[in-house]
Amino acid sequence: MNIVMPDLQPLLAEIFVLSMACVVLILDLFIKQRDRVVSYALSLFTLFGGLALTYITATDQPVITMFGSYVQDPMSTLAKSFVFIVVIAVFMYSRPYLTERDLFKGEYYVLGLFGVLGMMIMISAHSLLSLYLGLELLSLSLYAMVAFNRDSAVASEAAMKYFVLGALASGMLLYGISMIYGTTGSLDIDAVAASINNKEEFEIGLIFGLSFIVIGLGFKFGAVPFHMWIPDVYHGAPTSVTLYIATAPKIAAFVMAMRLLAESLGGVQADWSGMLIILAVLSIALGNVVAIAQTNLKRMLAYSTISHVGFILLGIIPGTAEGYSSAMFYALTYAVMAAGSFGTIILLSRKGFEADTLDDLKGLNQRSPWFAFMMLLVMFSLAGVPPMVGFYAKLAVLKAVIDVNLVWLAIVAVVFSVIGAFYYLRVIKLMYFDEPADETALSCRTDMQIALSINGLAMLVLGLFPGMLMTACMNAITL
Amino acid sequence: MSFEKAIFYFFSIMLVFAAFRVITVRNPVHAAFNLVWAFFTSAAIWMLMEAEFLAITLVLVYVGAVMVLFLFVVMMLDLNLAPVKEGFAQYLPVALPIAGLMVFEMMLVVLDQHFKSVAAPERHGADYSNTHELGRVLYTEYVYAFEIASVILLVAIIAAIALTMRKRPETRHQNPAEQVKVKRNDRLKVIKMDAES
Amino acid sequence: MEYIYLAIPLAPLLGAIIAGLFSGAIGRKGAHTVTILGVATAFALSLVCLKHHIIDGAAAYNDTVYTWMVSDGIRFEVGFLVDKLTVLMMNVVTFVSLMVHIYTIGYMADDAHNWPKESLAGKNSYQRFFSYIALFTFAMLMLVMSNNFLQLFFGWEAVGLVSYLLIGFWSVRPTAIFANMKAFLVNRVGDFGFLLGIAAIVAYFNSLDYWDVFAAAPAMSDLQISILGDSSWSLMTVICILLFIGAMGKSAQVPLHVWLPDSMEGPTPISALIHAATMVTAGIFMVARMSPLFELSTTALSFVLIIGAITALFMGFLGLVQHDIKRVVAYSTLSQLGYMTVALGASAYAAGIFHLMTHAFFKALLFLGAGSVIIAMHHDQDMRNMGGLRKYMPITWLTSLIGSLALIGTPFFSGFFSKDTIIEAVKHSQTPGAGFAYIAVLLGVFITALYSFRMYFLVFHGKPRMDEHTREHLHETPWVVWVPLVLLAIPSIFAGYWIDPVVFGDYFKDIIYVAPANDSLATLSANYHGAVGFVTHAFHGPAVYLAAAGVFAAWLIYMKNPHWADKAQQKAGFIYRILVNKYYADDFNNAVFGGGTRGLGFALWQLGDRLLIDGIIVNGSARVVGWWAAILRHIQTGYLYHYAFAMIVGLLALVSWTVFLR
Amino acid sequence: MLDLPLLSLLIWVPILGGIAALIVGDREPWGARTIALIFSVITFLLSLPLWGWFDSSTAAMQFQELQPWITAFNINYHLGVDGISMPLIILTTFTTVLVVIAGWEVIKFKAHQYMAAFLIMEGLMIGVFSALDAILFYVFWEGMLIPMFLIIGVWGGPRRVYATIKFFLYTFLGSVFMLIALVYMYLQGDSMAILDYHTLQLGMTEQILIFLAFLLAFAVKVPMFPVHTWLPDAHVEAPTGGSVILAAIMLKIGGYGFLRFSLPITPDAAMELDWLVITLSLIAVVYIGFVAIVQQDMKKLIAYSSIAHMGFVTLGFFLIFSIIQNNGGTQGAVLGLEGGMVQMISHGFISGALFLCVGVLYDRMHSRQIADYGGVINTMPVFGGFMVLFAMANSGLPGTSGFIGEFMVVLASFKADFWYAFLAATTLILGAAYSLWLVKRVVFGEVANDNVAKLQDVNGREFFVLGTLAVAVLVLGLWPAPLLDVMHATIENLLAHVTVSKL
Amino acid sequence: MITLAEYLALGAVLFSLGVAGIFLNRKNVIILLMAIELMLLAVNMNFVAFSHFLNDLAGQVFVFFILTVAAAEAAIGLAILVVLFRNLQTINVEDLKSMKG
Repeated sequence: MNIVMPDLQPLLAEIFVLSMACVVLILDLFIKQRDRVVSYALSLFTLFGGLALTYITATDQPVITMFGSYVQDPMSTLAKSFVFIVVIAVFMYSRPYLTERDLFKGEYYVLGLFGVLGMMIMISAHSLLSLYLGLELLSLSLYAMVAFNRDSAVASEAAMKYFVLGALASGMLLYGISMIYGTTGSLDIDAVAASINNKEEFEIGLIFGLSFIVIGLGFKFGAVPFHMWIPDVYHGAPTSVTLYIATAPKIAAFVMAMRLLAESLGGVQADWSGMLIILAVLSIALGNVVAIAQTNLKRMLAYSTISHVGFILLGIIPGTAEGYSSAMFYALTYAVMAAGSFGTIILLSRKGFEADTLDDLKGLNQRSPWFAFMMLLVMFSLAGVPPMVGFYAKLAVLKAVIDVNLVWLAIVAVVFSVIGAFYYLRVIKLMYFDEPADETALSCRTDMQIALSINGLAMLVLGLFPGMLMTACMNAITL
Repeated sequence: MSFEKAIFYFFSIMLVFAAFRVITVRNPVHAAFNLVWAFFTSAAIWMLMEAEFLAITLVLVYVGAVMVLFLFVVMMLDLNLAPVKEGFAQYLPVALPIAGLMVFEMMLVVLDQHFKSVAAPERHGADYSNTHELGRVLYTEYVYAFEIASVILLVAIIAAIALTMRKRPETRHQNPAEQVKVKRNDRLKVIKMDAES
Repeated sequence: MEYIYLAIPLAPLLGAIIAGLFSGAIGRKGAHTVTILGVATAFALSLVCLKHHIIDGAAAYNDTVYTWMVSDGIRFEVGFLVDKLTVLMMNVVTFVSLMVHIYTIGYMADDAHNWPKESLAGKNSYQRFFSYIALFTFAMLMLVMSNNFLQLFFGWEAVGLVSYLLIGFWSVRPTAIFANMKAFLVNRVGDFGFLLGIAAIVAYFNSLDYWDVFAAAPAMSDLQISILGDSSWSLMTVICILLFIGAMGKSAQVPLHVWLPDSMEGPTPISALIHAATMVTAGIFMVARMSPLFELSTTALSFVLIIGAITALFMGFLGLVQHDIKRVVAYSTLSQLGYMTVALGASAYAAGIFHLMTHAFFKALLFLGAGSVIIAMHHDQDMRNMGGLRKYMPITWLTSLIGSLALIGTPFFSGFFSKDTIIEAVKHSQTPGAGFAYIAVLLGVFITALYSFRMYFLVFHGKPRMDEHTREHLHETPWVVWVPLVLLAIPSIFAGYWIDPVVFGDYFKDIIYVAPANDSLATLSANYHGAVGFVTHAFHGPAVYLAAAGVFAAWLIYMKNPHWADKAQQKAGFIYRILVNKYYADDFNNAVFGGGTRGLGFALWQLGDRLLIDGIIVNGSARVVGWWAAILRHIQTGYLYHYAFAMIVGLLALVSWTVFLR
Repeated sequence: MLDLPLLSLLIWVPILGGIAALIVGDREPWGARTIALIFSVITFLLSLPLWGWFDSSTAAMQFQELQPWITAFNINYHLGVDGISMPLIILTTFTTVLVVIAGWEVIKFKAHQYMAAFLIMEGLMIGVFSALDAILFYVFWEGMLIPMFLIIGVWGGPRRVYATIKFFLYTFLGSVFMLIALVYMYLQGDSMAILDYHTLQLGMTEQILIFLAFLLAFAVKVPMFPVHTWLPDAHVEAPTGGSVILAAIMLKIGGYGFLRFSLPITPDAAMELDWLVITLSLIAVVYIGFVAIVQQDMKKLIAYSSIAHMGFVTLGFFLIFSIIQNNGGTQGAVLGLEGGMVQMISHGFISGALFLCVGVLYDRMHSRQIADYGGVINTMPVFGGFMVLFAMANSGLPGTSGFIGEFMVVLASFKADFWYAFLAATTLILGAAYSLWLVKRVVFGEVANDNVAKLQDVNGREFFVLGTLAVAVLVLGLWPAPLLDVMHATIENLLAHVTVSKL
Repeated sequence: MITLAEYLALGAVLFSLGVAGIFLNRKNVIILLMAIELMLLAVNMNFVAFSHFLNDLAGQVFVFFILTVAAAEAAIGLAILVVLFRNLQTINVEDLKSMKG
């Protein structure tokens, strides 16, 4: 048989990131600590380059290459570009944090870049195999990054928990995949979908596998009851890593869900939407309620993540194009919000002071009105108060849910989001209504200040003009 | 009961038993050895399914590399190897029903009529080489996955190094460059002070 | 003519505004000048109207000044209805008010010492006072000249407002500011009914204009409305009783009379104004004005009649036991108002209005006289410290005597004609309750005479009981004070002879409507032959003799042998206590309404708002959530195997869901 | 009229002003204030043409602006006013000017943020009144909470945190249900335009549910009886300006919502459930009246009286159906609706004025306890005069604006049912009782203590603010016709719409 | 003839054992890692079986990659384990409880 060389053009971005990651890796060995900034700059360059390439190679028609294991479609383009943007912000925020703690090493960025690569692969996976491999690439990088601060006990504990549970989850995912493979006879997403659509009745094995896959997704998202890792990992990991875990991977997870549930297993939507409803309700309820009891800011945000995951799932449940696009909108905007919130923590922290308890926010408005305002925007956005973008995300999701006559679900969601509003308000209360605990001036670099300001204002700007992004998400869903 | 079936059940029982030991023995070293045993048996079972290459790989990669790594770590972190499984019993009442229910449900599914009725394919001819077949697709159809796998291994290496390699502060070594660069003022300092009066 | 009508209320208003807002600039002289000018203008123009309507017999004027608003097809307007009734009221009001204004110059001359030195409120009190009374006049004029219910209500409330301000004028006196709040609230109770009455009218007539309503009323006369379940009421009865409740508030009928005596807390000119000319007469006037409605409901009429009778009699008793000179007069006002109300109830509206007029004159006279005495006594109002003032202040003495005589209804005095007409009217009235009312008013005559002359003797005769210092300074009051007395004395004597046209003539033709059935005045006028004849005829009735007896008894008890009075007190200690405590009405109100309201409010606040809604529902739910949070967080034990276990449970849940439930 | 986007200007000018004030910062104490004053005055002047060019002969929306906003959901930036919203907008701009002046040198701490908050607030509130797209409305409606949350929380009293969070969550909880209702209707009619909702056909159950959702949202804002407890707390803790805006305008938004959403969108449900609203309103009038009497904190007292007065608004709005039932005709319904509207406007003036009065005292004595005062008139005669005037207006004295609304509503309610009128009219007594008792204890009497003796009378700034409001109260009270003429057409059209069943 | 079901049953048992190992084991993290290996083995069993019965190589390829990944995973897991041991001087699962709530 003769092999045709596959069309590599769509993969340009991936190839670029991979090679640049290796470049950074090698270069980093030869540069001294004081000009470590070079590898930082290079990694940023990589990300910008990747972003550019993603757009250059973008096509509005799905392009499948690499023998059907790689696809490039509007969704992948949008998701990837957001991954890039978010990770750029993440790297910028991380820099001062790392430098202050002598963690400013190349590995962080190299692993970060590999993680990005893993996400890219997940995002444009067109076969269960590449999906799995991308997932693992991402997860392995994350495990390593969590344990990255080698001298921190909590970090290593968090890493261990993350690793074990992650492995467990991926084992389940694999079992599910194997079942799917066994019942549909293929790993290619289109083929799977086709064979499911040809079945007149689904053998139990398929649904059985489906439930395992849902678990794998639930873990990646952090949906109750597969959320246990989130608080501990967010809490234990260095804030810069938490920042990374909390943001971009959510986008990847969403796309993974799309590829698995919507594209491959769309035929059995009735079944997985039932499962997701359970997960979503539990997540929204538990996340919002338990967050109230938290005193550690990172843990609080972890629980808030769980509740937001619930909302993203809400968007997927209906199985309609509007639903998917709303969920995508939610995932993208949530990533930005999370970046902003954790960024502020980094902003407040300094050497020997993690600033991860709620009380560290006291009187921020008097120490730095501008960043207090940014945090305010982020918090209200997370709470879903207009005119912040978080509101439109919720709006879109609710609309999708109500559209399929799940009004009760919408009501549950909003009631708990009202309960959730409380702890966001508490943060604002600390920043604005309380006297500052310590008067130390905020020391941070301009690049970070600019990035954080842009990040905060994005809440408002996207909120005032959400139309563009929404349309983009609409177009991204090609079902 | 055919010969093949007998072999299958023989190995299956050994495999299950070994697996059970893995999670129940108190000593990690024993556990590791049981795991090795389990790998061997499953390799044998794979043979039955004409997955020769994978069977070999399983033995080579796992028994040869991974398990050795395990043992290495076990030895390195000289753990106190007498942790009696206290508490194990008291968790069983919870754990067993769960596990039992799980097994039961999975059985319910996999022993479904549909899976029973799948016809076994007829054997390939003697000229058929599983390795050859795999190799062909691996570098063509699955080259993308192959590349990714390589990256994953790379990440694993980086991670392992980044996490475990550490400069020991107490190891002292001389740096000739520094020694050459040394100036007088670095060594001695002339202080002016007015004489006693 | 419109402009004259318009000018009449506006003139005092202008005066009030100037005196009020620019008090500092124009000073005391300017203040009383502008206000008096204003009121004088109003009076002069009222006289013009009087001529225009009575001499020239012009037709009633009914027109809109401006449209307040239009909603739902109902026109809310400000407009004037000027007919003979209005004209009469206008003149009474402006005349008395003018007198009071002039008098006030003297009375308030040294008001400063009623205020603490540092109080800024006391600084322009003189100007402010004039501004208020002028405003009072304006409000009353708006009320009487109104041609629709909206404006009526406006005047109604405005009068209440100004009385509030005036009674509490000495705002540093706790009693005063208690009294004015009480007055306002009690009036509000009346207005509550009044407003409902108006609402009822609007609901069924869809108009606020008097004439529209009167025109449409007969058609509605037998309309029944159901208020409480199936019990159905005649619409007219409901409307009239509701309206009359308003009248009870303003005209201080039992049980809403409690505010009036306390209103004595204000400076005396106010008392004169309130009692004689402006406030209390509003109710009487209103009922008379609404005669076309009241005539349609006998129930309402007898209600009015009985309330009036009770007031007339029982308020009179209270006059007997008062020592404060002003309060005696106050209670006499109450009982006289009772007479007027009785007249209304007996459908003798004309008589009621007529008594209103005469009463306005002699009651103003009495009050100002009392005020004059009070000035002389250096603002000591206790009659027990007076006596023998006759020789010190002759004019005051004489005028007061005239006033008293008029009040008790001595023949040929104004009071006689009006009051005797009422008594006669009641006698002939067929309205249910007329019998009781007749007894009441007859007794009332005796009581009136008794307390009036008790006061007269205690103040002006007998040996002086005041201390030396006061005695030396006793002298007749300045001319600004006594001139009004004289001017008021004149009509107090002669106004009565106007009975001819007003009561028995066709003065109120097509203004006051009386159903033939209960037209008691008609029967009177049948055997009416001129004023003198009326007098002679009166001597066949008991009233005159009762009055005489009253005077004699007063002389006997309080002049001849004063110790009888004390003996009487001990003898009838129980009754005395009841009377002194004013039938315990105030205590009852304070305890039940005052205390009840505060208690209820407090209970609702603490139990309803604080405990139930806030405590249990709002904060309670918050607490519940917090509690759940505290519980649920323990799911996160920190143990890896528990985390794994949770995942497995989740897995099993989903798998079981697929395996069994599907 | 020349063609310029008046409403957009009204919304965005103050918001820009707020941003400007933020930028200026508080280095210069007068900088932010001056900017705030200038912008608020400009906004007020801009709002006058709204009245001037308003065509009161039509019920149609005027000054409309329509721009596509979120095309994905065909949500539009759609503005417009009619006879209901226009007066409220002018009330907003008017009040804001006064608030800015009132806060002039009183606010020392972060004055620029204070002013900015109020300007942004103003813009958002105008947005609420002029939005014709449901989501746009909702955005403004919720957005309002943010500045108010900060105003109470940052410049508030000792228990400000409890009060402001309570305020926020109460309102938030109320409005999310409205959001669901809005989305639901959008999915029915595939349009977010409020005017399309009006004509949207809905079944009875749908209507009931939607109505309840709206009721929750608006009842909290108004506030109506069971969900009113946030108001006293918020008022007591809020700074003077905050209380003024809260009482004068924010409460009106609830009433406005009833007219704009509940009645026209779910007429049948409204007819079905009017008893509920009426009962709650009457409870508000009577129950709250009693509660107000016993308050020891001036602001609390005024807050409760606000609730009672807003009870008249809701009562007036929902009399329609029982009037139709009892009289057959709609004669009187308009009276109720317009009465409610007038009540809203006048309550805006009066309650605002009263809160400003309390503010004047608070700035001097830093106490809101009635017990700490007494005989204020002896040291502050001018202030005393104002206080008495506004108290009288609060107790619905004819000639002041407070009278009209109550009068009209009572007239209308008698048409509906004698007992409605009876209970409503009790406000005559209760209102007088709490207002006058307050005045008696604070203004009149002998000088209570040395602090009172030291009081200075109102300065020019305060005199201007209170004087302006006094004029407004009296003018509206003596000649309400212009206000009513503006709303006639709209109200009648609304009534005609409501009386037609959607089933 | 051995049916697919039997292979799958074997895999299921293995999988259950692996899972049970993870939450049963209270003592030793290393055993956790081994349990994970067991799970993967079970999955591989499934894949091989399916690919055999479907007569499709994809399954075996997947197994190939799973083995690779599992190796990498083991490496990283052990690395983390080492770090953990250095910090806590223990790899007792019960001692990993500094973060909770």
